[in-house]
Amino acid sequence: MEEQTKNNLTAALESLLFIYGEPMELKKIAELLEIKKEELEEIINVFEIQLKSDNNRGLMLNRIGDQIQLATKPDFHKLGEKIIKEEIKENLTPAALETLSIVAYNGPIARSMVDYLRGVNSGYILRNLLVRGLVERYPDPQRPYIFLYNISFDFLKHFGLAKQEELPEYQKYNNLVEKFKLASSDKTSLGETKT
Amino acid sequence: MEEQTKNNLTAALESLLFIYGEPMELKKIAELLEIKKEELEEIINVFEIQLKSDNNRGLMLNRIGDQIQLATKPDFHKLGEKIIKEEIKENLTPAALETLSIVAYNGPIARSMVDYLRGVNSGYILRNLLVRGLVERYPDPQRPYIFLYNISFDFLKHFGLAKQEELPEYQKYNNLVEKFKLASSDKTSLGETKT
Amino acid sequence: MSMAYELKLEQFSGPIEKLLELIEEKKLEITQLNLAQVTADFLTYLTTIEKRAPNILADFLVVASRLLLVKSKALLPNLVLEQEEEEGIRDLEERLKIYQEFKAARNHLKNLWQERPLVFSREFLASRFSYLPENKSFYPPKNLKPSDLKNVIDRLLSELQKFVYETKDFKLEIINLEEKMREFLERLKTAQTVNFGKMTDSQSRAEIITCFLVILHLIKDHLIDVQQDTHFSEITIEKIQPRI
Repeated sequence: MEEQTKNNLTAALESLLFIYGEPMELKKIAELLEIKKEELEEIINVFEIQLKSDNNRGLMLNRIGDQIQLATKPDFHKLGEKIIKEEIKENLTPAALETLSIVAYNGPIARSMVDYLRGVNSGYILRNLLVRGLVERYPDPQRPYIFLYNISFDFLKHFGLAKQEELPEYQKYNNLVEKFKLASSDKTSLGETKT
Repeated sequence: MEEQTKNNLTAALESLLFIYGEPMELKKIAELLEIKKEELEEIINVFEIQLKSDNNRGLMLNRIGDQIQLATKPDFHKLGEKIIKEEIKENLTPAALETLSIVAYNGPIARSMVDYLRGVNSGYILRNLLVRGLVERYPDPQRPYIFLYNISFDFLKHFGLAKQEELPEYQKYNNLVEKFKLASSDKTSLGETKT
Repeated sequence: MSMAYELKLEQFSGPIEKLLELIEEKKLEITQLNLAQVTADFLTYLTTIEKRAPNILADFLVVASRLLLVKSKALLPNLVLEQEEEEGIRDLEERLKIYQEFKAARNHLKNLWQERPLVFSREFLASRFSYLPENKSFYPPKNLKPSDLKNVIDRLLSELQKFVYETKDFKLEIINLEEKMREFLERLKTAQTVNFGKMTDSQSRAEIITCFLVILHLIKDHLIDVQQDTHFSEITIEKIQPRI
């Protein structure tokens, strides 16, 4: 293999694993990069050594059978725990509280609708609530690429409630939002993404 | 700074941004890495150049104001599209393009200034851009009742740019409006509200 | 206001952009004389806005009123405008020039814009589980009660409600335009002349705008004539006698 191509393929492999996040089959990677599995093995070897030997790099390659995954080096696991603790110990921000109340009163609800009601993109905040276990999500049975969000069972239990409908004045606020939903129904099908 | 420490800090920065995923405030990063903000700026510079100049690397560093995020290089967008299959097509209507270009070349910018340049109330369009995640806003540190609008990291992703200043002829058009802003500052100070 | 309506609104350029478009269509430079030349076109465009995007009409009228001043100056060379009016015209000219220069920046965006992102990032804590202490995954905020959630959603929805109804009210008033025009012509039938000041005295902003629009329409259709005898004096609206 030429030096130039090999470089580009290492970079391609890095960006692929970065986006995907989870362990990925070698067969699938070879397909996506449009190379043979032997070539891929060669590139993986080079990449693995680069990551390991370079003190500038904070990442490493995990191999599990026929799968590989990009992950942080063990040296930085403490750092990861620190971020999580920081994020979790903080009380909810006003924006998070707003998002949570919409999901609590109107879940299951698509992200685009939360965005519309709040007037601002809420992807990161929903993800944050998800990580904290306050909110759950599952794919919309009607629309395969869209997730629906709802308040988690754990959180309801924490409040001492058996179901969402026991939230104060649930019916009133739920109806109000349903009205807004109808008014905006033309648009929600347009710009939705799976998040 | 010693060479060894600097290496470790670059690696720590990489793993931190890798774990966090979303854009991260410099202040927060400096706290987590237990270094001063000036030291962090230095490390960011080194990291940014490394990523850009090394053809082995598939990642780049995006920056808006005091936030940074790790992302894939635009060269690999076809790979990204193959993995992330859902529809994330965003089109720009005439009013959105008009408003977005003012924000892109002149953000952070107050709404009153956008209104004044376009000659029309831009509240709805800005809200729509916020909902679509192409624009972000935050309270003006000098005038807490006024919001400043700027482009978002998602905006950069649609252009494959690492920062706002990489927009073509950025300086020229930024200066153009800056001059105008100064000349008209007495007029716009009248009708401003937080919207 | 529904989202569909917002989407429609997004199809309209602002008044400065529109005016620039009209000037450039005729391959003219930005001068007061040329502004006077496109005034009629701008007024025609107003009717589109009035029908399809009434909530940005007021802003188009601000520009229209300045254009009318430019036009009257062109028609009546002896007309002396107030300093404020002169400044308004200069400001319009200035903004148009900036806008014209800025247009290249807008075209850069248009050409480089990709419907699908070119760059991808990771989700927040994409590999969260490996870092969660004690493998727990439920971290409720302290001191949060169900009633807090209720208070938050109550405030949020009332803000949204305000946003929706403000627009609705405005639309209703504008829709009455044709009725207003008939009413106004009725009054002219009996009075022959009407004073603008009297007509718009102690009326709401929306009503003054409506009156102004009525007048613009009627001038355009050559049904009325507007006169101002001396500077600062009352504007008189007169019905044009149809030629038989």
